[in-house]
Parts: sequence; structure tokens; C-alpha cells
Amino acid sequence: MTDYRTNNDGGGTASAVPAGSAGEANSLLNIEGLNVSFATPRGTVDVVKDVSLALAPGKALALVGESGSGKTVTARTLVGLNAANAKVNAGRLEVLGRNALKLGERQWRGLRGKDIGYVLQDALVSLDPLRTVGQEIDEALRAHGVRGKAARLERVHQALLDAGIPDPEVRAKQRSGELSGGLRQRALIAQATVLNPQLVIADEPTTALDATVQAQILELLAGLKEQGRGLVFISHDLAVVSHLADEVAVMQGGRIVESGRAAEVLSNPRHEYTRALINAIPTGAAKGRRLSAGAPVSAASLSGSPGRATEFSETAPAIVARDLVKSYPGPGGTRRTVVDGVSFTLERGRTLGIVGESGSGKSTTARIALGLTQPDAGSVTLGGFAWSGTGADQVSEEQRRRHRPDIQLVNQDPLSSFDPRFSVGRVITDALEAGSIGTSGDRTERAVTLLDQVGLPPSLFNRRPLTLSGGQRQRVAIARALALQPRVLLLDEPVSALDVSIQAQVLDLLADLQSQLGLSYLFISHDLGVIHHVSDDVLVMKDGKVVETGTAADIFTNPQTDYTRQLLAAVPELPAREPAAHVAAAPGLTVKEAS
Amino acid sequence: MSTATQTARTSHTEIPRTTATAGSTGQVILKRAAGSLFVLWAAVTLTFFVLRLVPGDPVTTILGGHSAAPSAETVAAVEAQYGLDQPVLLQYVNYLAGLATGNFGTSYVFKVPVLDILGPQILPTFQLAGLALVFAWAIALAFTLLTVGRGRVLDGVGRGIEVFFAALPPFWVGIMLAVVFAVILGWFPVAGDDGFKSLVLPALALGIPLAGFIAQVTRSSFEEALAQPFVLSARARGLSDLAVRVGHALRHAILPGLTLSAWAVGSLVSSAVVAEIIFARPGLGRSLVDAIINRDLPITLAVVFIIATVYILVNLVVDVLYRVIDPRTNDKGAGA
Amino acid sequence: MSVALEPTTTRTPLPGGGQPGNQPDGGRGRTRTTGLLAAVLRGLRGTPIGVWIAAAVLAFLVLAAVVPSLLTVKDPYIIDPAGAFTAPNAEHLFGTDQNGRDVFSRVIAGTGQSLLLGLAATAIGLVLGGLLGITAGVSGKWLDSAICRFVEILFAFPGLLLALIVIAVSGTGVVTAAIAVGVGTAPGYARMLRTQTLQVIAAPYVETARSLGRSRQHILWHTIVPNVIRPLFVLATLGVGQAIVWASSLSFLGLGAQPPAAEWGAMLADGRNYIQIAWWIAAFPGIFITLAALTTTVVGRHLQQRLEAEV
Amino acid sequence: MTLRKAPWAPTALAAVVVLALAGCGGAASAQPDEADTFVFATGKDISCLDPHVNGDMPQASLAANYLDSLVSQDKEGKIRPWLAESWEVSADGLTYTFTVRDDVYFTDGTKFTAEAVKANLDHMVDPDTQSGTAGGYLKPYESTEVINETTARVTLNRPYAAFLEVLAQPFLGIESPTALKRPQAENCISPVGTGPYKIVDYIPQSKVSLVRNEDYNSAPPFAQHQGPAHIKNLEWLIVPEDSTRYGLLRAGQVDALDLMPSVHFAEAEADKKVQLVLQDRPGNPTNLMLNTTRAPFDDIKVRKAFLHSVYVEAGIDSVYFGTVTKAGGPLASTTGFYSPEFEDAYLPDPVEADRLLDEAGWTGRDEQGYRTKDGKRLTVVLPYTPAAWPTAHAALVTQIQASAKQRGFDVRIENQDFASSSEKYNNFEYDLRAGYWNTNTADVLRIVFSTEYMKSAGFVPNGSGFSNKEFDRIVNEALATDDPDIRADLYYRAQQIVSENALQLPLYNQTSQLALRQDRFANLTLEPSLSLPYIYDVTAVNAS
Repeated sequence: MTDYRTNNDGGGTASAVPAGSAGEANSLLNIEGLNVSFATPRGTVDVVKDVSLALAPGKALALVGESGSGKTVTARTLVGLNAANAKVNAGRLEVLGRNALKLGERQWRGLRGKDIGYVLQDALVSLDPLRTVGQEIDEALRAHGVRGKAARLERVHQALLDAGIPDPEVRAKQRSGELSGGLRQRALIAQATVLNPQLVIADEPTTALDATVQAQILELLAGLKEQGRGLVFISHDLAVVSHLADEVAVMQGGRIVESGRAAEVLSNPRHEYTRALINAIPTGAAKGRRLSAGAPVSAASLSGSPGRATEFSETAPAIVARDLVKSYPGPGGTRRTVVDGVSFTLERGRTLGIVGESGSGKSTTARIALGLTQPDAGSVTLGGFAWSGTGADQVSEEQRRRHRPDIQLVNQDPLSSFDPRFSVGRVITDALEAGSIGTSGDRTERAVTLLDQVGLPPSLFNRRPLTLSGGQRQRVAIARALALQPRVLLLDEPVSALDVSIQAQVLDLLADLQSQLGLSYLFISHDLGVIHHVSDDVLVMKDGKVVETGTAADIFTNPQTDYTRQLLAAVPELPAREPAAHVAAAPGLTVKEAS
Repeated sequence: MSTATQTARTSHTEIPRTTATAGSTGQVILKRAAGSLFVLWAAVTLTFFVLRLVPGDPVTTILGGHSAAPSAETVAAVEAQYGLDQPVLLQYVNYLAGLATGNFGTSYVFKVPVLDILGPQILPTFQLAGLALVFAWAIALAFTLLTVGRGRVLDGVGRGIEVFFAALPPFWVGIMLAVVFAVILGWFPVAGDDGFKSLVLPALALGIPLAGFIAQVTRSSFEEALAQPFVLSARARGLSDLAVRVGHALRHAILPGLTLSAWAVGSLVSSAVVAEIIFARPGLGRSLVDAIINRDLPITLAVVFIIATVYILVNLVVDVLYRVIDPRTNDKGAGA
Repeated sequence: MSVALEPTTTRTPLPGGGQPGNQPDGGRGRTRTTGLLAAVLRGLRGTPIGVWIAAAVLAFLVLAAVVPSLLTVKDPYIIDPAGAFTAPNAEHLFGTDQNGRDVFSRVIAGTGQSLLLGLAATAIGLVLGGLLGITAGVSGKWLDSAICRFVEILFAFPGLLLALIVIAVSGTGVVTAAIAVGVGTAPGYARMLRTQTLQVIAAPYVETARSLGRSRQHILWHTIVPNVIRPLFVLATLGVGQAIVWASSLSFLGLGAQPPAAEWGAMLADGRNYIQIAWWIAAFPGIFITLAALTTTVVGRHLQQRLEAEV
Repeated sequence: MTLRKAPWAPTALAAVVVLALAGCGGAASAQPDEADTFVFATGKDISCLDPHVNGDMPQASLAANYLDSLVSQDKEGKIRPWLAESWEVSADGLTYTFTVRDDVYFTDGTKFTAEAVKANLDHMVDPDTQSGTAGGYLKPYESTEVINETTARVTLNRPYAAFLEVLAQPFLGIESPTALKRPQAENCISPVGTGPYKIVDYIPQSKVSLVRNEDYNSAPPFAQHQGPAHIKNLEWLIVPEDSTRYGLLRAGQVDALDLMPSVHFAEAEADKKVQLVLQDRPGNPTNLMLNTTRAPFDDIKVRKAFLHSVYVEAGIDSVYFGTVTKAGGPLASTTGFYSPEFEDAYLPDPVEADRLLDEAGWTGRDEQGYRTKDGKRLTVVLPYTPAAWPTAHAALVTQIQASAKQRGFDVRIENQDFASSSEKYNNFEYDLRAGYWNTNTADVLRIVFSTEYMKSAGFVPNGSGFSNKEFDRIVNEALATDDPDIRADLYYRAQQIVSENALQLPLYNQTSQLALRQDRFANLTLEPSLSLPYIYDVTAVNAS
């Protein structure tokens, strides 16, 4: 079990304790000088350093930070659920008025679920996929000695209702996999709150949810707060934080670098890290502005290399898609239409953003555009030549193959797109070889140049992609895409898996490359902020259909359809803040990233 | 061993999955039955031709071993009676025709209808294989529940013993068990087939190495399950460690072991021969080995038929169990 | 660890060594180490002690297999009826057998044969299984389901029968035993490799190769096949031990190596009859079979984990 | 004998289990100590229970307990009455007239009559019966004529002096004619005789259950009592694994066993609870036949060299622990007309062996030390079926292989299954072949060495492929007379010819080796014709 221990010399804490909350008799949390370290075969790793927190009932505290900042470990310490090799010590660690340092496993168990509810990130994996949500909720009741099957069932249904799930009798008998993302997340909250705990801890409760669903869940969490419970939640999304939190603690490298009232911290950040974080958020307002502090990369080195022969027209649009239809066989002999009459045009040198929630058909549209999926109807031309079509217009893979270098893909998970046998250098030289670019002798040199172009040092050449950070991997994927000297890049959620500061760097890189190489981008994302930031034109999709299309400015400022309006309304926004002055004050900030 | 690890993974492609056998339940059952019949037929056919074409003379075995000097007429009579003088293809057709009417033929060696010979062997074999499987699972689950994630030492010990078990030759285990627990200690009968007590040692001989295999796959999937967020959720609900292990992780962890077991039962029936020999038990394994050595084709074919049937049935049962344990299997293609 | 640590600070050391600090999106604070020796040392650090021991024993076995003369000077085939059943002593470390042969030198002499048998059987199983599995994986629906059915039939077919048929066709001996065991294990490998192939085909990097403009053939031979085959080495390590155990079962049925071959399985099978008066005859070959299976499995698993950590 | 006393090898086993708990030996019996059930464990599987069919030793062994024979043989080898009270042999040796008992009934109620004699003999020679042994012995049989209910006249087509001896073997036991009329499948699982026990249940490959024939009144002269057997139930277990069989005896799960494993002899001898019952069997001893039909053993010099090359006696001492007796000639010492003169014809003699091989032209040596001739290695192939032989035999063969190597022979032992080796045997595709022939008559020489048995369809008893007109004449002449002196002379010359031609490497005499829990039962004897276990006289030892 986790070793909890009082930190005797933890008096002189440097961290900020939210004013006015420390020492209150009815405070839910009162933590001073918390340190958590993990014993590993390679020595002790300090993960949480000198953290002090406090929380009063009816308030929400947000832990903000990027991967590896220690926020999850901090949160788990509050429910006594750190790994067996964790060592916890603190000057003071009071949870619900009890000294958590002295709690045994049995006592912790009495608290968990009953007095402290813990909500994890992704309900699909955070609820047992083999059991019904009813069983999961019931389990919490049984674990805390609630007797009577009928009584428990009643409470299960009530909990589901309270979490905003209609038809609880039906839903209780379904498994998490059978529920939609929103219902699933509600069920997850229901199982954590069925016993009305005073304290609810939520770890990234809305991450990976579509915007509209996210809005609903935030509302639900806000409701909990209104019921007088304390809420500790973790998020990397400052906009979400601004909506829900009363207090914010910004964590970096295991320490709290800034904390205070949410409105104050977000609108007037004092610490440079906080400022950088806020600045890195892509929004429409920041359009055209660099999100990160890094210097623009230069593509000058590439200008000298011989261009690849191509039939890509210098006059025609980069991509013209007409009336694309794609359906798949569904259960019972039915067919499910995934893409239904989608048309769009990607002009040369511009970015077309496709936005939509999961299941809207945007990825299938991208695959058709890439020539990897054959449409049932419709056609695609790429740089003026026939690229994909049906019937008489059908284009064979053999015909397509020589044009493939013109359009390249960068997707969300670059690692899976690398041959596991390949080193970074090999990934790129292989692409060069595939495009017959350069000679076998100078491909290494070219690969180094390409790495440089995406801001990676040559020292990474022999590394395995697995050992790189997420941002580095995405850069390698971009370098590989560039290796073939494409005209169009298809970017399918390229930054969705990245921390906000890394996302900022990659978005900046993409912007630099576009301006210097004259690339056309087909940019797919569920994140409206990102789409707003990067796109010239926007295509809004829902259920396989195009809902609305227009310039980014039009779509975001003057949406024509209810759906788009709904979508935009669901996006939480940061409160207005002092403009760019603070940003300029943080030059050369490098955000460290652990993946 | 293929450790088929099924981690819940959110798919980013929007291509709906399709199931191989689409159609109504009736159709699925029909297809499945047809497939099973095909496998049975093919296994029998393969055995028939391979054994017929392999060199070796069944007539000698039919007429007794050493100390036999049959007359030419006797040899001819034997060949005629068993149809050995006919073309192989005709023998095959006749065999199939007999099989269709439930006639497995007459044993070359025992001169008795095959089912009379094998009838008394079937139950002991299934008892043995069944108990071996039970032991294997009991040992495997005990190891999994007691040692996985219980600190480096226990984990290492559990892991080590599992690998050690899997590395043991079953007959060697059998001999050691027999010498120690039956001959020296006298806790169990040395051999024979009477009652549960006589079943324990042979079942352990087969079960211990199997336990090693099952424990290995179960351990790795158990470890994986324990690392899943839903386990954390369950613990955050206030569940005890044991409740989490038994109620949540275990259910996920036994799936690969179940697949392995389906395969194991088929091979247990034939590999039971070593336990059957050491513990002097009747059984199909011994029948099979003796029949092959003696080229007693009708018995060999019948044992192959039985084992194939068992294999098919066990797979069916495991399929059903799989669906009970993992109801998601049913949802496949339902657009979940 | 029952809970996934968020900060995965315990990653495997990286070959090549990165320069920290000057990467835009974060080089981790890692000390710079270069050179092969350092790389090896880093690779060895963190290897559990059990794996160390297993590797050492395996190295001993390989040594015994390659240069048995280094370990024993006695002729493993010389009989001495008068000196039969001598208990282990200074002269005969493992005692003598029913024919007065030195058990130690027989065990050592048998190492080569037994390991070779295990290797050969695994190789045969992998090659046969690989041909079937990979072909099924990359083929269209028709051939795929045909091969699957065939493998299904082999599965329904008792492995022992398969082995005995091979023996009936080609007689007994180490080579036949290897073939018999290899053929017997092939269906398992076929299934495994088919799944593996399907996984590789579905992997995004295969699609990437396509979008790079690679031809079907090129993708098959340069991307799919190498990636399917990649884990085979480890699989083979895991299979060798089991093949030796399997083969020893054949010997138990009297269908293994030919006398006077010093093959472990055959020695064990012979010795079992003397277990109560001369335990050492069967005990030592038995220990060595278990050791071989154990060490290859331990080392193989470790390699597998390392490999999986890389994928 | 250099047997080390290491009962239960505690050193090794301590490593396996804590011996502190070991209550050595005193294993609790699985069954209640019932004196009315005798459990016998046999080491070989039984095929058809009717010994007329096939005809392998395990069948005869069981048959001795539920079948009576027409005649019996006493310990001196003399033929005595049994179901036949008396008989007359015609002067030409072609007609045998049997007068049979009038008061014997089969256990199915059928009365034993002369008709039964005819039915049985006809059954044995009927090709449909598929009788390898009984039918083989009855090759000279022509027909049986039933004179009246108690008189049967058997006609042979040539003189066959061994006829009565052969009839005394349990292979040729008399079964109920009613039962014989049933389909073979039925008769194979429930044959019916007049013997002291009757079969009530049979689980193939596992056990045969017999109960006492309460009306038994036809005990043979060699029996020690008359009337029903002493023990009520007889369980006949089939336990092929040596150590298991012996373990069962030790643990008290069985009361007696056959094929007593030689490794446990010393221990069993020391065990006061166990009695060993040993008896050499008559016939052709266990041997390796040298195939004279192909090189290199077509050369008599090479054959003689081989016989001089190997050390059999040392091997027997080490692997059989002296539990079998060395054989040297073509006949086992217990066979009628056995002559001890040939026992030492081929003692190990390296010098002589080398000389003979040099003479035969095998003068070269290859890098492995084997002799060669014209670049060809001196290889002799021995197809071998381990399952068919005791472990010790395999060890002995390995020793022979090793000692022959010293002289330059490359003996290749090729392990294979029975059907594969049978095929090789039938086609003379071997150089050495392991064999023996248990029978109670010196006529075995004719079966094992005469031309007649070289081309027998399906199975070739004459494994050395020896074909010698003089020999054939002698052994057939011996059948035509029942004058013991003439027969003795003829069989002496037959043995001489076999020995001179170096046709076999005799190893040891076939032996019945039984072990009995004498703390529970006594009087386990061997019937004299084939030295098979005879349960009829077994008595329970009073526990008090």
C-alpha cells in the first residue's frame, strides 16, 4: 500500500494556498506541503512536490496542467488510490476533516464512493465494459452496505435520473459500450455520486467528448456544486476550467506555479507558464497569430532541391469533391450511409477545415479524398486530374499511384503510421525512396534537412519513434509527408492528442510550412477553436451531410444553421483577458513535454 | 500462446465493423452445424487416407503378434473380412456409408465393434480431461488472484512457478506424483479407475503443466485488466482489493484462458495417454496410441471422430461461455 | 503497479542518446551516453535477476551443445555393465545408467541434440504455420477461409496422431521427432500468424505505405511480411522449450530418438523404470528438459516484453 | 550381482517432497481386505479374449483360468488326461481317438461332449477365426469325426508327434460350442469354457472380471485340489507400465502380477510380504535372429563373428539383475529334448571375431571405427518396437550394440511401431530381429528354422531365413515318430545344425515372473505347458 507519512519539516511551503480557505473548520480538503514520489527500479521519482490545497463545500477547485504535471497523482492521493510504490508525505493532509496520512486501507474504503466520489476520464474504459451500468452503480451501494435489492434498484434508477439520464430502467440494463458518449459519461458520474458524497473528484471529465456533450456534462458537474458538494477536477482545457472552477491551481512539473480565484488567474495570469498556456489556446480571436513562442521554421533549405515532376495543375483547385456518397452494410442487411452527398472545394494554398462531432462522416470523407476509400458515388479531382470516382470515372489504384505523392496524410496518432521497425531517419528516407526522390546516397542528407525543416535536430535521426514525445512524433510525420513534396496535406485531427502548448507549436509549424511551401490543407478536427484558428474555409458536417459551408469568418461569426449555432454555443470560452501584452512578456518559453 | 488481449480501444475510423456470419440466428446455427460436419468429415477422411497410405501391415496385428504363424487361407480370410483386398477408395466409401448409419466398424485387434471397445473408455477419459481442466483452472486462478500485483516478490514467485509448471513434461509429473503420493505416502491409489481418489493424481499430472499455460495467459490479461481505468473506478467506489480482483479483473482475465482451454480439451483427450499409461487407466488416449501402433484403423478413425466432435462441442461451449462472460461479443455489428 | 502512473518517468533507456534542451517541444533531461558498451549496459540495467539466471543457464546449455568436450571428457556411449547404477559421485557427477554409461556426459552430449531438436521442430512449426497463416492473412476471402478451415481441421485432429503419422511414415529418430513435433505445432502458429498478419495489414503504417505510392507487392514484401515475421524470433524462443517437452513425450511412448542416442527425452523415458533404485538416471535428463524449457521461456518472454515495449 | 540397495531413493525424493510424512510402504489398500477377491495385474494388453483368435501370450494367460484343455502336461512334460480321459494314436500317427469326460458342463450350461471337441478344432483352423497361433499349430489337422458323445476321432494329414503337446496349451483350450456359434464380436468379449472361472465383465484395455465356476469338477492332474476354486472373484487388470504394476502390488491394490520388473526383484525378494514365482518357459529363447538372406549376414563368418563379438551375460547381469537365465542354444533348457551342449558354442571372443571378420573381407575401418568392405560400412539394422519388450530388453540390446561396435559392427536400432516393423519382418528387410517362441515342444525348431515357415503369409516365424533341406527333413522326421530316443537323436542334430549355422544370438530364456502378496494369498502356481499363472489353487492367507 501507498506509504503515507507526515512531512515533519514541511512547514516552509512556497506554494500558494487559496486565500481564506485554509484552516476552515468545515473545509473538505486541507493540504499542506504534499509530496508524492514513486519508487521504481531505477530509483525514486518525485512526481508531486510541495503542493498545498484547500477546498470548501459548494466550491470547485480545478487542477490545471499538462501531461506529467502531477495533477492526476495529486487527485488520486486524495482518495488514497495511488500505486503501491507511491510514497506520500505531507505537512498536513486532511480529507473531509480526517487525517489522511493515518487512514488505513479499510478506512479509505469507507470513504471512497460514500464520502468521496471519483470520476475518471473516459467512461468507455472507466466503467467495466462487461457489466451493465446498473450493476456498476449497484456495486457502490452494496460496497457501502445498502441493503435490500429493491431499495438499491430504486436508488440506481434515481442516480441515473439525477445524472440526467432518461429511461433509467432501460439504461440500467445496458453496458457502457451500448450508451452514447454523453450518457456514458453521465452514468460514470452517477456511479460516483449515488451515495451523495461530499467531495467529488473528476479527472478530465470532459476530455474527448464532443463539444455539445461536453457542455451538458459541465452543466451536470455545476449542478453537483450547487448541491453543496465540493468538486476537485482536473483539466488541461482552460476554457472548461473557467466555466466551472471557483479556484484554480496551475501545476507544472509537480508543483503549483500559480493558484487563486479562477476568474482572477485566467483573466490576469501572473505566472509566465499560465500566460503561455492561455496564449497557446487556438481561437478565432488569435487567428493568424503565433500560438507558441518558438521561432518560425525556415523552408529555405528546401528551395534548392529539385522539384518532383507532377501533373498537379497550377491553376485548378487542389481538391474538388463532388457528391460523395459512401455507405457500409449494417446489421440485418441494412446499409448505413456514412457520407451522404458531400461536396467541397479546397483552393490551392488555402486551408479547408472540416468540423463535426464523432460520427459526422468527416474521417470517411478524408479517406475518400485521400483515395484510400472508394466512394459509392461522386468524384474527386486532385489538382485538376481525376483522382477518385465511380462508374466510368473510376480511377484505378495503379493510375492513382504515381500521383499519390501529391497528397499526403498526417493523422492523430503518428506512431501507428510508422513502420515499427523503422528509425526516425528510416521513416523519412523510406518515403523519399517511395517517391523516387533523390539518390540513395543523398537521401540521408535530405532526411536531415526535412527534420530540420520541422524543427527536429539531426540527433533524432537514429532514434526510434517510440522514444520520442508526442509532439516530436507529429513533427516526424509531417516531415515524412513533406518528403514527397506534396501539394496537399490531409491533416486528420493532427493535434487532438497533444497538450495545448505542444498543439500550439505544431499548429504554428503547419502555418509556417503552408506559407513557405504554398501547401493546401484539408484540416479535420472536432475542435472548433482549432478549426477557427487554422481554416480559411470551413465545412460543417453532421450525420454524413454537409450542414453548412463558408469562410471561417462567416461560419464563426454568422452561422446560418441551427446546428452550427448549437455547436458554437457549446464551446466554452475563456473570459476576456488582457490582450497580447502578457504574451510578449514570455519570450522563449519552452514547455517541457513528457509523453 | 497467443495472448489475445482485447483492450477496449476507441476507433477513430468510422468504418463500421462487419461480422463474418451475418444473418439470423437460425442461419448462423445452420452454418455452424454445416461447418462442424465438414470438419468432422475432413478429419476422418484425412486420417483414413493417411493411415491407409502409410506403410505398415495391419494383417499381422490382426492375427496376433509373436508366436503366430497363420495359414495363407487365414490371411486371405482376414483381408476379405476387413475389406483390405478392395481398392482404398472403395474401402473409404464403405467406411463413410457405415459411419452414416452409426457403424464405426470392427476393431482389427479386438475383433469387436469399435464402440464396444471405446464405449467404456469415453467416460474415464472425459473424467480425466475434465478434472485436469478443473485442476488447471483452480491452480491458475489461485496463482492469479494471489500473486498478481502483490509486490515484486510474490509476483516473481508466481510468475516463476507458472513458467516452471509449463516447462514440465506431463509424464514426468505423473511418475513423480505416483512415486511420491501413491507408492511412498500411500495417500492415493497407485493406479486404476475407481472413484475420485484414483482420478486425482493423473488429473494433476495433466493439469499441472496446463495450469502453467493457463496461468501465464491469465496473468498477463489480469495484469492488463488491473491496469484498466474501470478497476480504478471500482476501487474508488469503495470496493476491496479482493472484490475488485474477483468481481472485475478476473472476468476480463479469463477470456484468453478460455480460448486456450478450448484448444486444450481437444489435445487433452489424446495427450491423456501418458497419464493413462502411468496410472493404468482406461481411456481414449491409450486406445488411440495402441490403435495407431497396431494400425487398427477403425479404432483410430473412431477416436479421431470422437476427439474432433469433442473439440467442436467444446468450442461451441466456450463460444457460449465467451458470450456470457463478454456480452459485447453479441453486439458485434450491431453498430455499438 | 495497479494504477497506471500518469507520468511515465520509468521509460526504457534510449539508444543513440538525445541531446536535451535544444528541442522545441521538449527534450527530456537524460544524460548523454554514447557507444555500444553504454547502450548494452543500459539495456542490461533493469533486467530482472531471474532473467539473468535463466540467461546464464541457457548460455551453459548452448555451450554444452556447441562444445560438449569442454565440459566432459567421458564417452557418453561407452557401456560398462559392471558399473551400472552407480550413484552420483566425484567421478560420475550424475551417476551411471543401466548400461553403466556416465549420465553427466550423456546429458551434456544430449544437449546439442535436444536443443537442435527443439529448434528444428520450432522452425518447422513456424515455417509451416507461417506459410499457412501469412498466406491466409494476406489472401482474399476464399483462400483465407479455405486455409482457416484446413487449420481448423488440423486443430480438431489430435496433435499426437499427427505426430505418430509422421513417425509411421518416416520412422523414428531425432529428425522425425522434430518433424512430428513441428507439424503438430504448426496449426497453432498458423492461427497466431494469421491474426498477426491481419493486425499488421490493419495497421496505419500499411495504409501510409499505400499513400506514399508503394505498390501492392512492395507493401506485401517490404512492410507486411517483415512486420509479421518480426516477433517470430521471440516466438521461436518460447517454442523451443515446449518442443523439447513434446518430443520427450514421444520418447516416452517409445517413438523418440534411436538408441543409443543421448537425447534427453529418451534418457528420461528409459530411466523412469529405474526411478526407485537409481533416481539419477531419469532425474537429470528431466531436470535438463525442464531447465531448457524454463530458461528459453524466461529469456524469450523477456525479449518479447522488450520487443512489445518497442512496438 | 552388483545391485545397490537404494529403496525409494530418499535423497532424490527429499527434493520433491518432505519425507517426514512418509509412511514408507504401508500403503492403505484401496479395497477392503476381502479374501474372496484376487486381483491380478498383467503387463500386456489383451486383444480378443478368445485365445483361438489371434493367439498372443496375454490371451493364453487369461484363458488358463477359464478354459480347460483336452489334455494336460505335467511338470515333467508328460501328457496327461484332462477333458479327454484317454486317447489312442494310430500307428501311422495320423489318427487320434479321444475319449472325453461325460460329466463336464460349460459355464453356459452346454454339456461338454465329443461334439465340442470337433467344434473347437474346426473353429481353430477356420480361416474366418483368424487364428494365428492355434490355427498355426493345427496346420496338419484334417478333420474330426464324432463317434459318439464321448468319443472323437481326429485325423491329421501328416504325422505330428507334437500334436498332444500343442493341445495342452491354453491357446487351444476348449470353448462352449454354443458360445462359438455366436458372432466373433460377441465371443471375443465373453468366451465360455469349462474352467474354474467364468468371465462376467470386460472393459477393454482395462480389466476383465471373472467369478468362480461353482460347479467346477474338471481340475487337471497338475492341480492341487478338486472342485471349485478357493477364491470367489478374480479381477484381471491390464497395467502395461512396469513401475505402476509393481507400485500397485506394493500398495496392496493388486495381489499378484506378471512380468515382474527386474529392477524391483531385489526389493521384492527382501519384502516379506511378497513372494516371487519364477519359471523358465519352454521354446525358443529370447534371441536376435540373424537374417541370412542378405548381406552382411549371408556370410556365415560374419554371423559367427557377430556372435563372438557381443557380451550378453554381463548385460543380463546388469539390466536383468540376474533375474533371467542366459540362453546359448536354440532351445530353452525347459524344453523337451533340450541339449545343454550348445550353451557355450559362441562365447565372447574378440580375437576370433576379428579373425573371422578379416577373413570375410571386412578389413577396412572408417573414421568412426566401424569395419568396412569395398567402402561399405559393416552395418546391421535392427527394427525394434520398444512397446513390445520389457525395458531391460531395450537396455540389453543397447549393450549388444555397444559391444558389437568394439568389433566394428554398426548396429542400428530403429525404433518403430509394431505395424511398421512387421512389414519389414515379412519382407526380410532387416539384419537383426528380436524374437522368441514360447511353446512346450521341441517342434519349435521346425517353426523357427524350417523352410516351411519362411514363406508363411502374414507372419514369418523363420526370421533368419534359414533354408536347409537336411534340417527340414530332420524336424519333419521327428514329428513322424513318438519314439523318444529317435526324437531325441533327431532334435539333437537339429539343434546342432542351428548352432553351427549361427542363425540366432540367443539371449536369455523366456521366464514367467510372477509376484504375489503372500501376506494375503498363497499357492500361486504356474500351469506347466507354458508356465502361465494358475489362479485355481490360490488360497487366502488367514489374517489372524
